[in-house]
Amino acid sequence: MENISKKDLLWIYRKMKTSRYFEEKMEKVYLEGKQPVFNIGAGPVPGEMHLSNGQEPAAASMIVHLTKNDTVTATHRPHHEAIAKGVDLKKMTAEIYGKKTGLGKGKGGHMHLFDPDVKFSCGGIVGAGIPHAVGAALANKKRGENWVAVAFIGEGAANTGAFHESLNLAALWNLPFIVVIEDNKWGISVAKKNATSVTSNAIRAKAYGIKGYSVKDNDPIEMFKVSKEAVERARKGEGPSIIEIKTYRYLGHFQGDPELYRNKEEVPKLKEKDPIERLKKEMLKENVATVEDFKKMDAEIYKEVDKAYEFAVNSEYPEPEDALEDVFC
Amino acid sequence: MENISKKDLLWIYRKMKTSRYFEEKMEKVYLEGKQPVFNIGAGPVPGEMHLSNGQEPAAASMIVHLTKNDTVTATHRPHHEAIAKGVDLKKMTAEIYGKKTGLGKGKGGHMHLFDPDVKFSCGGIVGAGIPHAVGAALANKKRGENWVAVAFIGEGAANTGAFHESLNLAALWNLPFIVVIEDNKWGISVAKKNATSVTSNAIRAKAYGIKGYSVKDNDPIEMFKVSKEAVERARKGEGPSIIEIKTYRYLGHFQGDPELYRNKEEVPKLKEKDPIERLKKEMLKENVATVEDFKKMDAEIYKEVDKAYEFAVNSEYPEPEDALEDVFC
Amino acid sequence: MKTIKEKTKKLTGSKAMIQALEQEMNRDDSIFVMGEDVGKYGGIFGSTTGLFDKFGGERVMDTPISETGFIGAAVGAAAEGFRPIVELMFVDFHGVVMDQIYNHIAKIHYMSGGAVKLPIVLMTAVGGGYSDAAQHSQTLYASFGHLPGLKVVAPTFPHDIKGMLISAIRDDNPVIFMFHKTLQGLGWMDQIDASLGDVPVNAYTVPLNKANVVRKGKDITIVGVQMMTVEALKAAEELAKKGIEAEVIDLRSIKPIDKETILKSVAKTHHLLVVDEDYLSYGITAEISAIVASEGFGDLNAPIGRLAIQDVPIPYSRVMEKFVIPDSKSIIDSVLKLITV
Amino acid sequence: MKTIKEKTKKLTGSKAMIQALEQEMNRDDSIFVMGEDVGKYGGIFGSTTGLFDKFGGERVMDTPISETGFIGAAVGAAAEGFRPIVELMFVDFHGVVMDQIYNHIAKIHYMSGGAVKLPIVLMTAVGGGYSDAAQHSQTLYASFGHLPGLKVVAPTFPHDIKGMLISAIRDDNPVIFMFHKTLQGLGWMDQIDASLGDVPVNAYTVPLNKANVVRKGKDITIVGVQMMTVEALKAAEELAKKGIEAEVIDLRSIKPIDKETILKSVAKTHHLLVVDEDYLSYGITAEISAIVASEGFGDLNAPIGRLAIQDVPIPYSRVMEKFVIPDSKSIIDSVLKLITV
Ligand SMILES: Cc1ncc(C[n+]2csc(CCOP(=O)(O)OP(=O)(O)O)c2C)c(N)n1
Ligand SMILES: Cc1ncc(C[n+]2csc(CCOP(=O)(O)OP(=O)(O)O)c2C)c(N)n1
Ligand SMILES: [Mg+2]
Ligand SMILES: [Mg+2]
Repeated sequence: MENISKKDLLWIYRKMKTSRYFEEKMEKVYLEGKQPVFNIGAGPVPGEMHLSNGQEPAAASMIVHLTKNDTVTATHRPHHEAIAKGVDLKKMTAEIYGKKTGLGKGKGGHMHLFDPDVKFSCGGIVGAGIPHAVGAALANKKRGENWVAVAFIGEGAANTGAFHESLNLAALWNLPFIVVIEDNKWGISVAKKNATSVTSNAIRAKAYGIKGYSVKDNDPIEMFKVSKEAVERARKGEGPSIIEIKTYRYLGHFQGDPELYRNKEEVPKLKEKDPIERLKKEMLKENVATVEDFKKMDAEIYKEVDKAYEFAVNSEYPEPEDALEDVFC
Repeated sequence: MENISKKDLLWIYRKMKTSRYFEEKMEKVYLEGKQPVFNIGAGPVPGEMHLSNGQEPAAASMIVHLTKNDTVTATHRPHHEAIAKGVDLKKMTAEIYGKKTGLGKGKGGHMHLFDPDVKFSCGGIVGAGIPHAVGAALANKKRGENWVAVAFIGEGAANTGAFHESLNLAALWNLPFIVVIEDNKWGISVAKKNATSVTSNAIRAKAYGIKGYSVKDNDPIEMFKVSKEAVERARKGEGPSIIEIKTYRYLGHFQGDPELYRNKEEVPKLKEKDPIERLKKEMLKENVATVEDFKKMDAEIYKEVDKAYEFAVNSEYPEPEDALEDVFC
Repeated sequence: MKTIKEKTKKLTGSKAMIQALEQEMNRDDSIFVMGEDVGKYGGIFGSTTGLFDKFGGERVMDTPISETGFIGAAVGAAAEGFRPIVELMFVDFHGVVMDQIYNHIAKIHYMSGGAVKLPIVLMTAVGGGYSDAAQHSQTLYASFGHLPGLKVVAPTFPHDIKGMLISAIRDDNPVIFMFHKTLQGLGWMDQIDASLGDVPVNAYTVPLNKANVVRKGKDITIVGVQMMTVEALKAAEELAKKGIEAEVIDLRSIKPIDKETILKSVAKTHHLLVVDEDYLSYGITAEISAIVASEGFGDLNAPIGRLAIQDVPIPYSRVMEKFVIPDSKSIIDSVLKLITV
Repeated sequence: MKTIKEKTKKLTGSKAMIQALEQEMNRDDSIFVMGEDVGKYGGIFGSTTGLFDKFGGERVMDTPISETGFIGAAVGAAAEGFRPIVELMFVDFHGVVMDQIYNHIAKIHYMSGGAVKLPIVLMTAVGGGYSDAAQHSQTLYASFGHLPGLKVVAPTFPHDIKGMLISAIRDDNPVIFMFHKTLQGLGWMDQIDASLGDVPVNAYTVPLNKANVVRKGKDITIVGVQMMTVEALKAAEELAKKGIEAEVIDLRSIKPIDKETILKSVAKTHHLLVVDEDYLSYGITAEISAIVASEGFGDLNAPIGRLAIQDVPIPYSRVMEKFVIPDSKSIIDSVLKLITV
């Protein structure tokens, strides 16, 4: 922790905690209207819901190095990155509620959050966001800016053709591009070892002549360091990187996932090493922040998130006919 | 050359020479009806024509290790492999002439040669044959046979998503699968260095935890040795391999290619090291065969190929309405 | 189809699928299933539940997220004599593997002059209505129906789901088997009556190229498929109260289309409405309208009605999604417009 | 379109494309071109010849054979304010990149509620007729036309090629720009008159949503696009000798379809034949038939005629390929059948 500023640590904690609280709340809200019988299409938040509880370090400890000008593309599990990237939380929540005031006027939903103001996007097709980030990196290079583009993906996405084509392009053109692989061990029910022919995706960097990093045990500090190096290298024109972080998926693939494929003990074990609690403990130990500071921060976070939900709940639904708009501009 | 039997050397020479002669003839025939003004759609052999002159070692020195039960998938540039694999030469030539007696009754053409009797297929979409070979390898494993499946591709195809997905699958399932990458330096007009982020595709084996081999300078002997090892390993269940061979493309990407993108000296320089001539010289030096033997062999080859062309020329065209058949069986 | 009375059991769409797969896999060792989460999970939309435990990982194979890889592999395995069944989890994902589907699986038989047979079944889940938004709610019937070399089916009721899946498996041609999520009768989605039905216990086949008149009527022909058939039937009940007797045809086969059944019906009703959960342009409403306008023109007494998704992506928010997907109400409105014409 | 007399020059389709690209690239620095062999080679079908020398490798970028990679990259670059023009060498290859095209390029504007604009032009070569067989001869007009969020154009004549390409480049929406190989006027393919035409020297636009009546007539409306327009015009000349005056409409825009022009013509001729170099089922003949059967029904005096590739892959051998692709002769036959009905 020596080399991390207090400011950065506090930022990382804040983002992780915001995401966590946002999602814990979402977990509850999502069940509204879906009880006693779960029906995916019912309630104020219908459709699939992929939460990222446990995976916060990947997002926060990378995005702390980014500015508004840097691009982030994310996946079907996008909230932790969206929050770290500074996506408008009210509009994001409203979008998830399908409201007119949402980022996409209710047209996108939780898997399709677009906030061009902070250069954030995500999508529901595994692997598809990688070339989008490559294109942003290409644009940055063309403009001669030192902005970078980061694609966040799951370890399952590293077996898609899009991954390979994108990495080759980024390396070939020496673009300011980074792919962060959140290795949560699972692609829905398929264990990484049943999907990926190598134990670490970091090694795949060799196939493109670029740098590969691996972060163990969901460690926000290690992730911070590795990301710092990768981002700095990208900004200096030293080319793309692959960063793999071994992370934890606390919840099912989506809400409602019966999770019959994994051992009941897996999650409780992971939770013992919760990265937010770990960081907090470290910060307390190193006197980066006091118990009081955390209380204050948490209160702020809860308030911010609660307000976003309030905004969403109180917003209007779109008119049915609005569906016909925005196909073309 | 020590470790190669006379029989194998003769076989390799024969297949390489057959392919060369077949294609030299095709080069001429293809121009019939296309002079004085070249028109791709005219003449007895219309459409695109991708010839492999110079690339014969890749095919012959690998396929010498295969039997009828082993599968080969090839590309838009398939003749050298088809001939080495033992595809019926008459039917193949007739197919290229668009005749009823062709492998595909004239429906496929030069890029779409299918001979299930010897488990050969090819196709016009770059990269698409790789998963087909993976599927054949999977079938072999399921049956418990020690048969292997080999996908031949160009170095350009190693940047397709299909390559990555297929290699990961083959490695994951430990299949008897080999991909041979014919690195002829060009994907149409795009030089390898402008398309591929690494100098050797053999290194990409690391991304799948499999073995990668690289054969220098279009060497049929080295290709023989490396292929032997890879095939034996595959048969023993020791998993897939990538074999890259640096090979030569004497002609344009397709016939009619103006080739403005490459240096005029490139091809004459390559031709000085012609692999067929080189092998012949070696074989003479090592007393594997005499000048007389070669003469006799060549005469046999010419005759066989000439007969195939004759067969093709003398065969009937399909009826127009035959176009409506064979959509479904 | 058998006419003797068979032993039947009430099954959901999902259970009908699983039964078809199980019976066929028992019958024929060369069948195996590949796909994402088809193993322990049993298929995200319940297409393979329990089969992994019964047949093991060799015959019910989970794959990486590599659709081009594993669906392309079906070609090689089929050419070697296997009968692979591959699942594309959502039809919406077809874009990452369409080349293998339409340039290879669909065309190799033809390009080889009949020499290569590819008995592949591609199962894929279609349909919206539960707020899964633009990349997870499509049917894309016509995207597949447009391309030569594929048989494309989309059964509605459990009886047809089982029978057509068995036909698909036994067919030596590639078949795209589309199952509608809402018609699977899954516990975690909308519960609708149509997703439960009598299914013969033994194996049987339902032809892959026949539409089915699911309600007789004399005033107008309504052609639908899957959920649109269900909605059309609902609409027909309402219309009957107004004295309009609609004949409802469950298309079942997207390619080839059973022209005869449709033309025969129109010859009787002289009115046609086609309803589709796919996009309007170049969709089912287009193809069926064209068939009738060219081959049954003289039988028509009124303009043909078309009801489909109005060329917009499927929106997430419930109010908007409900607005774009046709339902019994919009069907009734359309019929009334056509009939009063 | 301007009515004042402009300076024009006779150009081939290819030269018209190149001129459009060059003029627009001079005008707007944010435009760049990516694709396989678009650099030194100048595009396999002559879409970019000379541009690499003029603009350099930064603005005319050769790519690896990674369609998902580089066409997907267009999304990111466009979102950042560039106006990427990407070339998919043959439309037949769309299957390796369809996900990026239809799930992202086409839908992101919508899914973002209009917040993200993607001014991307995807240029792609279509068409057969020179024995390039099943994987290199398709047009696939409807495969793109079916999907929401894309403007899809397929101009025939050099004038429209230049004007519509400029419109496409200036449009803030994604546009699929299909150019027909035979209409490029390339030295190494069939030489046909239609591939050469008067083209204004200065930049100009032709709308992306308007069909064009290219021959007036009163007896039947023939709708075609690209080579089918050319063949329809030829057929019309022959038919005129028999006393039948065909009105020929060059569709130009696959999506959206210019209904008004078609309906107006049918209101006059009372007969309709649609001709398509794409597959029959769910193709242009289907969509236009449906439009007329639903919105111009009362104007029709006879069944609608459909002429297209009969749902078979394009065969290699010349005799068979000629048989499956409609031409002036089969158009005449079809017209005669409809008119004598
Ligand atoms: C191309 C494609 N194939 C399949 C899916 C279905 N799917 C959605 S998420 C997912 C698993 C993704 O695993 P991973 O990349 O590890 O991300 P995680 O869910 O673990 O965050 C799958 C298979 C999809 N959305 N897109
Ligand atoms: C998916 C796809 N993209 C592009 C093409 C067009 N194309 C045909 S061959 C070729 C170059 C292939 O290069 P390589 O793999 O090195 O093989 P080579 O031609 O050198 O034998 C290209 C781009 C294609 N057929 N398929
Ligand atoms: Mg994962
Ligand atoms: Mg090459």
